[in-house]
Amino acid sequence: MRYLPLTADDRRAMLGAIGAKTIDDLFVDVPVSARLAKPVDLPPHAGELEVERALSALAAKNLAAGQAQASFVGAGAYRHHVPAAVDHLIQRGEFLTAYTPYQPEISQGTLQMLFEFQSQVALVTGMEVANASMYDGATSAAEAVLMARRTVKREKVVLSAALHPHYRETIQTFARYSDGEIVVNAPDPTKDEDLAALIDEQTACLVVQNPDVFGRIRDLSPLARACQAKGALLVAVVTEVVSLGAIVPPGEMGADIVVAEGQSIGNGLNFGGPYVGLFATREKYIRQMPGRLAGQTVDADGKRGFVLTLSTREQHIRREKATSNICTNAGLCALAFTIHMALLGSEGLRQLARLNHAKAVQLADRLAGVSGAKLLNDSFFNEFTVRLPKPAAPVVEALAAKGILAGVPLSRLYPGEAKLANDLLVAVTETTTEEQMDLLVSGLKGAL
Amino acid sequence: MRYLPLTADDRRAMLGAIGAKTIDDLFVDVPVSARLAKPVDLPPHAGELEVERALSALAAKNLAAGQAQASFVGAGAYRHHVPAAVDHLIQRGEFLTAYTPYQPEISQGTLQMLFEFQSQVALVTGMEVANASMYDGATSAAEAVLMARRTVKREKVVLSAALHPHYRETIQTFARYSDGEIVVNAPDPTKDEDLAALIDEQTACLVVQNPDVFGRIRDLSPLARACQAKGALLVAVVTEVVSLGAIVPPGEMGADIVVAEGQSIGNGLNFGGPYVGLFATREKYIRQMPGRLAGQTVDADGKRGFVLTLSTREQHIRREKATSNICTNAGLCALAFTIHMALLGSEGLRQLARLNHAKAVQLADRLAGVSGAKLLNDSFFNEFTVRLPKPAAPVVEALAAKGILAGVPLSRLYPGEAKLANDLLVAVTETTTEEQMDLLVSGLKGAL
Amino acid sequence: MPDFTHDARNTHKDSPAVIGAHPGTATGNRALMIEEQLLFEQGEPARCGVDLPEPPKVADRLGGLARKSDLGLPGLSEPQVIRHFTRLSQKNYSIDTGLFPLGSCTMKHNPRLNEKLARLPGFGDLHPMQPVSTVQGALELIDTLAHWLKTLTGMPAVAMTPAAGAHGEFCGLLTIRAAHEAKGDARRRVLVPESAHGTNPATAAACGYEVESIPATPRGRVDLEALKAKLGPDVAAIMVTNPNTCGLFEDEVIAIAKAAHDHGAYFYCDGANFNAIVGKVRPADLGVDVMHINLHKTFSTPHGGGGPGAGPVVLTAALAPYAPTPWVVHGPNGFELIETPAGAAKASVGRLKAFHGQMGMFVRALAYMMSHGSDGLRQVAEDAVLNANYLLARLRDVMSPAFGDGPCMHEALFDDKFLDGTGVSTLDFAKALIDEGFHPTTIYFPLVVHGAMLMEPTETESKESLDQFVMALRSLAEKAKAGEEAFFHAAPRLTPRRRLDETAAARKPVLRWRPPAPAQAAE
Amino acid sequence: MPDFTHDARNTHKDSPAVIGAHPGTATGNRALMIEEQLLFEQGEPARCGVDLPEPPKVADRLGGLARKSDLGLPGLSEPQVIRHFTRLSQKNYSIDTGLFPLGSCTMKHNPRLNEKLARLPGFGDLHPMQPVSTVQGALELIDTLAHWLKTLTGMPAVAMTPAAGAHGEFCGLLTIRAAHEAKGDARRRVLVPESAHGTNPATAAACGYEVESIPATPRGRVDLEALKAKLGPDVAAIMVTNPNTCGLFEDEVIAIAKAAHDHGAYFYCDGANFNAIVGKVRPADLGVDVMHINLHKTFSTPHGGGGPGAGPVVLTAALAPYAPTPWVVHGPNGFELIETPAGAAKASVGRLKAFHGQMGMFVRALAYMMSHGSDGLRQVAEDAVLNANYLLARLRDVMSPAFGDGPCMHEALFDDKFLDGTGVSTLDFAKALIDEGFHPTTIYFPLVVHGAMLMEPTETESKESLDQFVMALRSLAEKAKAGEEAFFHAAPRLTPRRRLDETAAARKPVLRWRPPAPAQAAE
Ligand SMILES: Cc1ncc(COP(=O)(O)O)c(C=O)c1O
Ligand SMILES: Cc1ncc(COP(=O)(O)O)c(C=O)c1O
Repeated sequence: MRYLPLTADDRRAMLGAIGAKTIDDLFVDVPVSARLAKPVDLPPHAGELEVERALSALAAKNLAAGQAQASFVGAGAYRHHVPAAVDHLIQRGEFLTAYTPYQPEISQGTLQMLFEFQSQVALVTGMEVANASMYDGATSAAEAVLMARRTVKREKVVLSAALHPHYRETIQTFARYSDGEIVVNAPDPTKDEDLAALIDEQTACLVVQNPDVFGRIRDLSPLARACQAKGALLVAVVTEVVSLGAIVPPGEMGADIVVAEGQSIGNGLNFGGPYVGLFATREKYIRQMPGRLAGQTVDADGKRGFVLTLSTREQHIRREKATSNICTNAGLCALAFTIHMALLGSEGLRQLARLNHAKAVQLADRLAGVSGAKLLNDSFFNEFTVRLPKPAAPVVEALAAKGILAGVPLSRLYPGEAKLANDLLVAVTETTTEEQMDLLVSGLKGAL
Repeated sequence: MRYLPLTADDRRAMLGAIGAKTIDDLFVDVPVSARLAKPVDLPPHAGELEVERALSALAAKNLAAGQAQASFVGAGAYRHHVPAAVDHLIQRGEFLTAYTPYQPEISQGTLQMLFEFQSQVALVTGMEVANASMYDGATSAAEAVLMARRTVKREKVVLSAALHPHYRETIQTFARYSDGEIVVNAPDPTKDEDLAALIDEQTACLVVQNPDVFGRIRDLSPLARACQAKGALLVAVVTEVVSLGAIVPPGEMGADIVVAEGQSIGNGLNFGGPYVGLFATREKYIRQMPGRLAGQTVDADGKRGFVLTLSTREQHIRREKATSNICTNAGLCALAFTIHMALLGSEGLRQLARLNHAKAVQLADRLAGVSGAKLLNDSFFNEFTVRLPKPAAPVVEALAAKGILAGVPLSRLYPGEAKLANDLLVAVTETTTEEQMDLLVSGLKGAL
Repeated sequence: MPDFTHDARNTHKDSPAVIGAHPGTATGNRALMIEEQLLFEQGEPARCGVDLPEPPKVADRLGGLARKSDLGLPGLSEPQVIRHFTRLSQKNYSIDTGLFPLGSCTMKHNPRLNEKLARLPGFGDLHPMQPVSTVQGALELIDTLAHWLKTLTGMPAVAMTPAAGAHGEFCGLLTIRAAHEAKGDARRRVLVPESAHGTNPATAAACGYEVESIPATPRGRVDLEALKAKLGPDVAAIMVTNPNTCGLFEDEVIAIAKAAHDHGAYFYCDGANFNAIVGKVRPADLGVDVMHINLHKTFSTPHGGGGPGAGPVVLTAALAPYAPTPWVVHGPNGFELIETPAGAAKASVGRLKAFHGQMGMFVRALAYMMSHGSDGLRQVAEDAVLNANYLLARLRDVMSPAFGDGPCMHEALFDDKFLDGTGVSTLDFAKALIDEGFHPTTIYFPLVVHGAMLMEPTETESKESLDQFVMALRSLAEKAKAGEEAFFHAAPRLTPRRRLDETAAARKPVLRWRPPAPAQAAE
Repeated sequence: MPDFTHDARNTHKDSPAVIGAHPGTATGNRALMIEEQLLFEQGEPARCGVDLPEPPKVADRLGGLARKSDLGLPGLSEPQVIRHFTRLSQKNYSIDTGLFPLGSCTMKHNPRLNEKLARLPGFGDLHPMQPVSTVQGALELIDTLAHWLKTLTGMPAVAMTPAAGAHGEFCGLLTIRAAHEAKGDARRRVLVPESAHGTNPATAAACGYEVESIPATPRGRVDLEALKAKLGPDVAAIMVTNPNTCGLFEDEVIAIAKAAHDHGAYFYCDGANFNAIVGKVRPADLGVDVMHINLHKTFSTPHGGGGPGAGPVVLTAALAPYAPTPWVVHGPNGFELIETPAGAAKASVGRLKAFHGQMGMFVRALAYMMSHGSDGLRQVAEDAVLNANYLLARLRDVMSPAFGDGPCMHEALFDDKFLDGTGVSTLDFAKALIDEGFHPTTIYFPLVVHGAMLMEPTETESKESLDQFVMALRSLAEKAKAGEEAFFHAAPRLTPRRRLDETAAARKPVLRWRPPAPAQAAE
């Protein structure tokens, strides 16, 4: 086996050194009844070429978004162009094969990178501090709700009906066995939701997504004021971080906690994971924050250096009193985010956001030419909802058969909601070409 | 421009520091008549995504060997499976973006690797020493001829007619403006060539390929003795290094210089380049060798280290008296070779060679079932010549249209030789499957 | 000649003071070890590392919420970015650098083939919300990986979406709680050994349980009698790590499972140490009801400096109905995805994260498993255990094994008795090991052992590598006993940074870069 | 307890003596800087880093020449190989590590996009002998790159197959000689400036020419009068580098060309320094007849620790007919390959290497050119020249510029006058620079300058990076003048290895590993 350095001689010599006769002498503590006499019923070892062939065959059974004629699928994951430098750097063994930086003297690379990541996240979200990442945007949102409850010591949680259903469900799962109701309206992409009314003195937090799952952009300031008035926290959710290059960041609109899915920057689609959860808040709430934090300090020679800090919040120190049970997070995806963001800078992120938005506007205008299709958004960033004259799911299937990935039918996100059955969520990015927009238009015309 | 760090402010500040008004003040030495007033007539700068799209479109116009139904193309370049570890390691910036190791204290990585490369090459060819690489197998062969002439101080050169025509032509080009005849027989894959007869007291060297361009394996010992008898050198050429895992190496058969194309180990097809030329010889000829040499020494602390050595042979010291004009060589391809060879080891190279040969035998047996097609080889490693009942070139074209790359028609290598017009050179490697062999058989049946 | 001495920007950018000068060099650099400032200290607004086309001219539809404020991100060119992160990486230790014997973390070789395959467009460029008809290969891969995991553990079901071990623990306890509540049998307590990893109690608490700890025997195992004494009608589950965090196999595990079951409690097994028994023992045969598997440990998906990982959870038939959504199921037209708790999944505890799991890790883990095969995986466990026992044997005489002289599993655990009276702490010892070119062992964990040093070599270390590690440890142990206390307190001396002041970091947290001057004061 | 002290294999493998111990550590390692033995010292015959299927059983047809002898290659597992080469790489300096101001080598940033594109299966997995109908995209790429090169140089033709600069020089002189001989005008001599790179005279000799050198003026340029004096009916060509190896533009180049042409000689221009003028000046407008271009310099294909490169040669219409085969030509059914000297190519000097050129380099170079575009390439030249002049300006007062105070092109050249009487040599100075974290400049080249230091920053260095480099050089210059001679002789002190004994290496060459004992003696 190419990955196993020990030779038969080595094994013999080592058993001798140990004073054991056979390898099974080392497994004496295993109950005899549980010892497998022979390998389990699975295929034997295989060479690189064989494994590569088998998995390539599986990959070939999928229609990669980039190999499709066109793709307008979004809903929380976006196909952006990631510069080649990103993938090159994250594959450097010193990053890829390192563990959590528990020994700072030989982990300054990871630690400084995390400090830079935290700084970038704080800046783009408009918040004071950010942590070193969570699993993904949805778990970040769930942790934000738990943190809000801890912080204001209340139970009731209000969720916007326009919060990505996967996020809503994840929050519900995380809160499943804690008291306190979770209030949600019925979703309606055609109406503005009155959330302020739901916030009361029992409310721990309000969770709002911006742009929301239907693609609409809203001013969170009034909601922030409403929350403040009742002593509740405003949790803002961002599923498309590129939008922060174009839209007023939640921090500037008064959010107390901002959580986001960072995939769009530096990370590929990967069929949904691994992604990277961003988590930012106000300095005063630091000690209630979940997850790891890199902090600046000095070494014995007085040189600036970085360490993991405030770990008294974490499970390995605080155990059942920890702010979260998270340990492994999304380190390498955070690195990819940091590198891509370093390449972009303020100027690049603004341009990228402008480009995404302008193309979305272009597509929206062209779709106006599709009779029967109606744009439901009056505002959007790079994604919007179109109401079709017939159920969207079969239309999407029909176009997929033609190699066109038309978008996400809301019926898949809201299986229960008959009212949304005809709605199609359409996303573009800088990778979308005008030819592809035309393909969608003609494809829809054909299917309607 | 993403690759240019200077900002307009930087440029202004720097011109100020220099005491220049405009950038053109720095180009004053350029004759005014030759100064271009504006950019030349080529497209303006483009982003990653745009460049990637343009070149991907060109790539898509080719039929990659691995994407073809099957490929049996060889003739000096072979499609072997290269372990993923190889490409990962050669892309490490410290290898990829380093220069020739002129400063040994900060080039030990490259230098030790070259020392290991030289050792591997010496071992597999069965020779005493090897250099740090040449451009490719053909230029190695040409340099070997020049070295032989220098060494024995004679001019006449005898080339086997079964030497790869590209190698023959390269030798002829390199020798174009030096005196001394170059003798070659007419090629004939059906007959053994009598080379000993051509060697006389004027002969500097005999150049023989093994396996030869038709795939035949021959014992070089008699030729080595014939050369020795006349004081000439035997130069052995190997175009498929994997064969050295299965066949008696030229060194053991008395070759004085062994040159080879190293592409098969660690390097992809790359449409013909970059490849890596191997060059090995006897210790006593070191000072006549072309190319760089890494050697072992000690540092100021007495620790073992490596340096470039014997550079008094080279152009940067010896100038017009140098053994060769070569400077840049094939460093990174040599690294790929070294890594792949390190993964293989004796056991792996032997197995790989056995596998290649066994598959070739399998295919040869199956082709016996194609009526009209005749195997010309009585010996071969992983490549052999089949004589078809009609010209091979159109047959190859016909099969290519079906996505089957059937091999190389000898008419392409020997355009002048009508006798070889029906001959097809067929190669297999460990990547060839039985299904692909069947495809060739049925394809040929259909085309004949 | 213009005079540069007053060019503020240069002095700012040049000044080694900013980053701390190394005695002997003006730059603070040490040949190949180069000081690197923060991205933010290298930025120029007018610089950019990407080139983007001009957007088409359109009237924006941002609902009047166009961002006005400066983003404050530094502008760098691509060459600077490549150099920045290359230099940072050079300040890291990694598996590729050397032996990384971090107990409980299973730092084994990460094959590059797996990286290559995870990047195939058919996996890496696949959108999770594409029509199911266009992702059949991806669902088949998940299903295949599930089959391998079920076969290796002997369990009938597996939940694939947990993103890491702790997430998997959460998943497991949720199913347990759901199962109890389905029986109308709300239970309050979860029993966890003192030696457990912090995520265990943290997870139990997150599921609303009270955590009670189970004492250990002098042999480093669960005290069966004490456990029985604590079991009762309100105990929902026991969370036991096996092999446990002392690197020992719970030899009474079957009795432990029975005791739990007798009281209607479930046996949650923390499978972080599965590497010691993969292919040799099936947790199902030990009475385990539910167990998470860290694909980033046993199945070699890279740790990436902290993540990402994947923590699939295998379950008994009794707990399977409560598994989180989505479910991958076989349907008439191929694979289907059940994304919401309905139909077959109506009893599911619901969604644990967005989308369908850590696909990138799944590809790597399956490639790793297929490469080893059933024979190779069994060899993995044997070599991992052999390597650990070899270390234990060769260090026994100079260091102090925590538990008697029986064999260990994949980890060798030592306490700090051998350092008694030397003035050298476990931390000091670890830091000295860094200068020798090794990553330290896990230290001060598990908590049940004083000054613990938990070493896990894994199966991918050669004997030569272990022998060099042993040589270094032995020489350090002798040094400590020879009274070279100061040497240890000063360690490490050869690292990019010496010991860092963690107290200062926590007392006055600086968690992000801030623009110089005014804002600085705010900190 | 077994006793290990007599385990020969361990002591062999452990012993730091083998690799030289570093004071203070038992292993000889220095934290992240780890000593690494040769592959051959780590091998075990029974170990292998690949898994191959059993070959089908067949009777061999090797003509009775099956290899019996042992290959003698070491056996390592993949983890060991990854670690070995990772550690070796960490002992290298590179562009990714820092400033690499190696004059004449144009060590600029190597974009990773280019690496990615060269690996597209349509390029990387393409066989050179596939039917031409299946490689039209590859031929189109070569044709497109040729168009860019012709447009940038103003020349009508380009030979694409040379594998590097020296190979290109060979190609160029062959066409010159062929052209002369076609006119029945055999000429014997080639004139080359003293400052020329070693490959120039070496190449001229390889083409059977006598080399005569042209003296330089005090201004570091070709002495036009001396040149004229040497020109005559038997001079085949002049080989002039422009911008020249002193980093200066040959301001009399047009007169130089005219003088050569007046005597029927061709003007071969060494284009290694094209980076200084790309997009600003077309060699054709200077009277150049033939010039090689190092794609691995001006167009950024990575140097890879010594290669590979690519050296296309642009030619006038008069020399074009003699260009080496193969030729890529437009035909009725798309692109065609003329592979042998026949038809249109009948006058060709023939083949320079196997197959069709350095395709991998072509893809990278074209990606680099398209990324910059005509505007960006012009900016490249301007920034490269600006950076060099900035160094010259900021170092003028403490170091000694080789030629007056006019501007330089893309390289700043200094001599060692500023070190007079310090006892510090150019070499010492370079070695001290290494400790500061910089790669030294090119030293002792060109030969026409005493103790030359030729620095080429390239356009991809930021001002911040140059400022730090200047700071380091200034502090070293002051140190030298302050009499700290010993400091310089001891440098470098912080590198993986200190100064190496090159004399010993050459006196008793050890060019390969040999198995211990008997064979060792033979050396
Ligand atoms: C015993 C044990 N349990 C649980 C965990 C948590 O796993 P993860 O970090 O994947 O969340 C770890 C990880 O270190 C562990 O060692
Ligand atoms: C001026 C000059 N000419 C020619 C060459 C030779 O080029 P190559 O190394 O690509 O053969 C070089 C390379 O250093 C050079 O600097």
